[in-house]
Amino acid sequence: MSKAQKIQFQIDAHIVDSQCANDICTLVLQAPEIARTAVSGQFIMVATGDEKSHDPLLRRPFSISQCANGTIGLVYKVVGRGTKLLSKMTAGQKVNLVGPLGKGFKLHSQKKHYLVGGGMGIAPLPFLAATLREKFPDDPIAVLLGARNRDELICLDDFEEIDNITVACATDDGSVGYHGLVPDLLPGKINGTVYCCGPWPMMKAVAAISRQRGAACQVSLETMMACGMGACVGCAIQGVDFIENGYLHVCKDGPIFEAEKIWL
Amino acid sequence: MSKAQKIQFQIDAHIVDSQCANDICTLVLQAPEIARTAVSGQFIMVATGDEKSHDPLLRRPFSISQCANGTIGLVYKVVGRGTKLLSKMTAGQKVNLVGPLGKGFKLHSQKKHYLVGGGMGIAPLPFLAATLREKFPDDPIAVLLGARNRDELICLDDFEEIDNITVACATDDGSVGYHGLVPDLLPGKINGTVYCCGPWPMMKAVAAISRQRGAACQVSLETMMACGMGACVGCAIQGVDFIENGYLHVCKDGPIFEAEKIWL
Amino acid sequence: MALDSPELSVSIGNWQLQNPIMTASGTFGYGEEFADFVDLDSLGGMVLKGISLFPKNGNPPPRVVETSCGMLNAIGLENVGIDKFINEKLPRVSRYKSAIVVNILGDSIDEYRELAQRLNDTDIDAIEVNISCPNVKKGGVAFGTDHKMAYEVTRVVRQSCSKPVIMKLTPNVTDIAAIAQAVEEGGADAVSLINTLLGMAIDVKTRRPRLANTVGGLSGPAIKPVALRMVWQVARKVSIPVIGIGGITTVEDVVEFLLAGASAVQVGTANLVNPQTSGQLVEELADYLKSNNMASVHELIGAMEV
Amino acid sequence: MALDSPELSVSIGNWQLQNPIMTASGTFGYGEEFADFVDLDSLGGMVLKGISLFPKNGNPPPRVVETSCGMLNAIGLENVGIDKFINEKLPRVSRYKSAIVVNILGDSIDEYRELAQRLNDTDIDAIEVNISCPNVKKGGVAFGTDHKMAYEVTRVVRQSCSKPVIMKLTPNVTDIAAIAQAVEEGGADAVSLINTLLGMAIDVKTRRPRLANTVGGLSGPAIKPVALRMVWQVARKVSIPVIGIGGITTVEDVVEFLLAGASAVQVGTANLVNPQTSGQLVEELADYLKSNNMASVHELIGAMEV
Ligand SMILES: Cc1cc2nc3c(=O)[nH]c(=O)nc-3n(C[C@H](O)[C@H](O)[C@H](O)COP(=O)(O)OP(=O)(O)OC[C@H]3O[C@@H](n4cnc5c(N)ncnc54)[C@H](O)[C@@H]3O)c2cc1C
Ligand SMILES: Cc1cc2nc3c(=O)[nH]c(=O)nc-3n(C[C@H](O)[C@H](O)[C@H](O)COP(=O)(O)OP(=O)(O)OC[C@H]3O[C@@H](n4cnc5c(N)ncnc54)[C@H](O)[C@@H]3O)c2cc1C
Ligand SMILES: Cc1cc2nc3c(=O)[nH]c(=O)nc-3n(C[C@H](O)[C@H](O)[C@H](O)COP(=O)(O)O)c2cc1C
Ligand SMILES: Cc1cc2nc3c(=O)[nH]c(=O)nc-3n(C[C@H](O)[C@H](O)[C@H](O)COP(=O)(O)O)c2cc1C
Ligand code: FES
Ligand code: FES
Repeated sequence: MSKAQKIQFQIDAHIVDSQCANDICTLVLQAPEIARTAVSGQFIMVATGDEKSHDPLLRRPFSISQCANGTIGLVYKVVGRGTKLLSKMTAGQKVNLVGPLGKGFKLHSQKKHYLVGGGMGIAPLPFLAATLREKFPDDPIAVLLGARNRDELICLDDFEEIDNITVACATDDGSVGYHGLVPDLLPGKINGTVYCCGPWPMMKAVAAISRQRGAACQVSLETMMACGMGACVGCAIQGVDFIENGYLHVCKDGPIFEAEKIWL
Repeated sequence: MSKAQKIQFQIDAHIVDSQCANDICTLVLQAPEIARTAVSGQFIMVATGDEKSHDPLLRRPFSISQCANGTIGLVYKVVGRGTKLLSKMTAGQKVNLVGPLGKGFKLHSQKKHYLVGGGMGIAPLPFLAATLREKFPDDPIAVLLGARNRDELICLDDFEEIDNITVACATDDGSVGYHGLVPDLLPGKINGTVYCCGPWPMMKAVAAISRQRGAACQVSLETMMACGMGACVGCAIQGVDFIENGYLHVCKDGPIFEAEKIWL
Repeated sequence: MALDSPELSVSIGNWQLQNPIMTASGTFGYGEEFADFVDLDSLGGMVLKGISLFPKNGNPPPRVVETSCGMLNAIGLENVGIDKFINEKLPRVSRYKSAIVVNILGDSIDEYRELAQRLNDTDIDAIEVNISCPNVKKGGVAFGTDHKMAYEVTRVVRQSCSKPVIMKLTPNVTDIAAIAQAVEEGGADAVSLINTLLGMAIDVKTRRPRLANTVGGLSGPAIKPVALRMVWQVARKVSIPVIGIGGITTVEDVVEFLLAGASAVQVGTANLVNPQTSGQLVEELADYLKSNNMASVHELIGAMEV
Repeated sequence: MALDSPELSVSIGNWQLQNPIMTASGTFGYGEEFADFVDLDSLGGMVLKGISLFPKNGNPPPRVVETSCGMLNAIGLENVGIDKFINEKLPRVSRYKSAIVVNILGDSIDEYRELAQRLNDTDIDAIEVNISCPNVKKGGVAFGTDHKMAYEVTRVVRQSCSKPVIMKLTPNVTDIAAIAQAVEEGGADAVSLINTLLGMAIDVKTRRPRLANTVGGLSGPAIKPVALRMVWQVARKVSIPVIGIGGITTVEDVVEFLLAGASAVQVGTANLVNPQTSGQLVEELADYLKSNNMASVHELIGAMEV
């Protein structure tokens, strides 16, 4: 296979920007090779520790939240030692990346595109919105976001730059937008595809509502991952055809799946 | 044992200053408890990795090079991953220390004190010189330093502040002082005690010359250490009375030994 | 009341420990070394350096080397011998409230018998019998890897003393539960596991083993998964208490071992890295129980749900 | 000349490998997954995912968990089965210059026989027989921990095919050298070791094992000292080549295993962490030999000085 055909890379990426507030961080990385081949919904595996240390050993997976001009952007929450170490990195330092990985969203022109995100699951939606806008300049986009509170409602600014988009929010504490759960924001009639990323119960609810209302729904799943690239088959999940075809693998068959392949 | 009697401590020390040039670094740490009980020749064990990482697992031992006003100073060379990680730490960050550890130099007033250091073995000598000056204000001190070249001739400035002291240097490449080995700098007649720290062959030579010329000689030894505090007995070395009394332990019986206890 | 000061005490047969945090033999010296770092009245128990009938010099250096998340040691059981231990070392730690456990090792059944008899006349709280150390050529390995020999040592020690007898097992075997069952049958009051995994490291520059003894015992966080698995396997097979050892560093590690079925734990390599560890774990375990609304540490022991 | 391009090739019986760097089964997929990261013409060999007679779904998730300097896996040998493997997977990697080794596992002697016979008609370079995987309840463990069973599997596979036969050994035994001797006697061309150490981890919040299978196999840098010791012990006891496996990440790790007596090595978990590892190690090994003035990798094999 000639080098020109490569679509996945392991690279040392310079940090362009690294910001944290309330344990939610954004990281912008100079990664032209990855940015060139990435599509929305894909993720990268990030080495979070010192290169000479084997602890933590495994890379951590993060969705590509932004992708433009040779850079990719991540948004992540500090939840354990890998993300803690990453949050200490500063502009100018290098981070080793593997990506882009997995299968992204499947995109077709629609009457409307519904981007539904909850918590850190909002992360992949800015890249998706930007891609949709570019591919289908005239399709309206509705973004429906949910979070526990104002601080955890991430990426709001990222959608503002995009034309012909509406953004609605729901928070558990009512601090921003609707006081309640994000599935409630879905319209009675859904005129297009739903793309959903967030906590498992939220995705289940959104998938069920979409099916009820006759709309296609794509969901983004998470599992423990060792490699992120199809080598270890550690990331197994049961799809609806488990009995005939065995497990699906989130890093290779996903992380984006059609909801009906997972839940009926 | 009441807290007041404690002489050893495990503390988080603030970094006051951290500087590196040509892989030789100085680190000044705010460590009032340790500074209060430390004596020259003692060392501390430093946790070099991230507190949530178990790799590297063990602490690294470093001589106390300076000790004043509640701070202690280290001088170290980057030789592997522990020292590499330490060299990345910056002022304001914290480092976890255990110390002061081991037995320091034995000090008695002398006609003259000969402080002989080679390479990184120079590190403990500034604290020794300062202590000698304070304890025996009138005893002359001769410092004899050796290194491969100008860059590795460390701590030169530290001796300048001390009264009634002479400093002579030897370098392997002749870039500073005598072109040759530091034992050659020892006078034909040695009027006092020799304190020696450096590479094994150099210490052997200095100890042999001292014995020949009738002078007492103390040497500072290094071994692999797991704990540095007498718990693991990993730091064994053979002394001259090995057959009767078994191994000596560098972290507990040393690191400072009378040369004739080690070599006859 | 319960939630303010949760119950930490556990028992090994008739022997009551004030809490389940002990230190592991060979990593806590003769106890006193830690007086500046740990309140020596506060631990469940201190297991002291392994003691033999006669003093041992141990192996030549180098004796320790760091590995990934672990260390290898080939101390070779350097110790002062039982006489000097009883006369000089023991009196210095007996005054503390933490229970004193003495770890013994012999080259023959007779040596184990004699060690147990000698210690029976002291005021120590329990004897831990090391049949597992991989460092000495004679004895050590054989007793712990053969279930008949393990049974025999246990029986002899059991008959030679009235103190609680803890048999310390080696992980370097195909079926550790079978060895545990053998020592239970031999009359052990408890088993402790694991001792170190036999390992090696080579210095590529000199082409020589990094330990003068060539091989040594692997300890530290690296071995925790193996230790935890063995504790779980053994706890299901024996009805005497199990003391869990291997890579314990944090209170979560302690809880994992308790959930897997350990009634108490021993902290080893972590003492060498952070000398305050054992004392801190006692406090952190109490805090853990409180913040999880548990009245007693017994709510954790063996409580893993499969 | 020699110093410009040091000799890297090694042989396992009559089978010549272009260099001693192979990948370990289960960590390199079916090979192709790594095409963007490694020049698949450059390796000594690619050992592909373990294959059984019939497709296997493997264990339920979670299947992997990180530990200190290592990971536990309980994949449960998920694979496409021998038919689909031969028809679909094999053709896609046969075109590369790296040797192809197929790792097989059976629940019975008959299954091993049939797998070996089926593969004998393909153009693969060698068969690696997994008698060591700790994850499946039937077969797996028993064959590798009992030297008579290990001998029997070897003999049957040996008689069923003319390809080089590598027997892959489990470390979860008291005496791995005895098992190695048994498979040598059974006609193995080489032994590879070690497979994973059996381990466990518990989620203290849920009180459940972190792996759905409860126990799993520990791999990665954490186990390197154990692997290296076993390679050394086995290499001294058998006269067939030994392939070293366990925590290999850097070229120094490769050199350590060669010095301990391995004729080749397999890189496992490191592929998952840094997918470029295996290809880089081939280059770094050549550089290492050059910068140490060695004309051939054979100057390292078994060259540890004790
Ligand atoms: C495809 C994918 C995309 C993701 N995108 C994002 C994102 O854009 N932003 C974000 O904040 N988070 C994202 N995550 C989750 C993120 O990977 C975890 O939060 C991170 O790995 C935690 O690492 P840690 O060391 O800080 O936590 P740890 O201390 O290791 O564990 C904390 C929790 O994180 C989970 N976790 C740890 N390691 C992994 C792993 N290798 N794979 C999956 N889960 C793991 C565990 O379930 C654990 O409960 C994504 C996960 C996946 C699988
Ligand atoms: C009592 C004592 C005082 C010391 N004082 C100084 C000092 O003032 N300045 C200075 O530069 N160095 C000093 N050293 C040496 C210093 O400890 C090592 O250079 C350091 O531990 C190397 O760590 P590393 O991780 O960078 O190297 P590694 O990659 O771990 O190893 C590099 C080399 O350092 C040695 N080393 C590693 N760990 C230890 C250890 N725990 N104990 C002893 N040696 C080890 C090994 O022999 C190895 O060859 C002292 C050592 C001792 C024992
Ligand atoms: C330096 C050192 C010395 C040891 N000496 C002994 C000993 O004398 N007797 C014994 O039974 N175990 C000995 N051990 C084993 C420990 O008690 C413990 O079983 C093992 O290290 C695993 O626990 P850890 O991972 O917490 O260290 C020693 C371990 C180390 C690291
Ligand atoms: C995810 C995973 C899957 C594995 N699957 C297999 C397998 O199918 N067959 C086998 O013989 N070994 C299997 N192994 C064991 C490895 O081949 C190797 O022996 C072990 O991981 C030790 O090497 P390492 O530390 O370099 O990973 C697997 C290991 C891992 C981590
Ligand atoms: S994470 Fe390794 S195959 Fe998906
Ligand atoms: S280093 Fe542990 S006793 Fe000296």
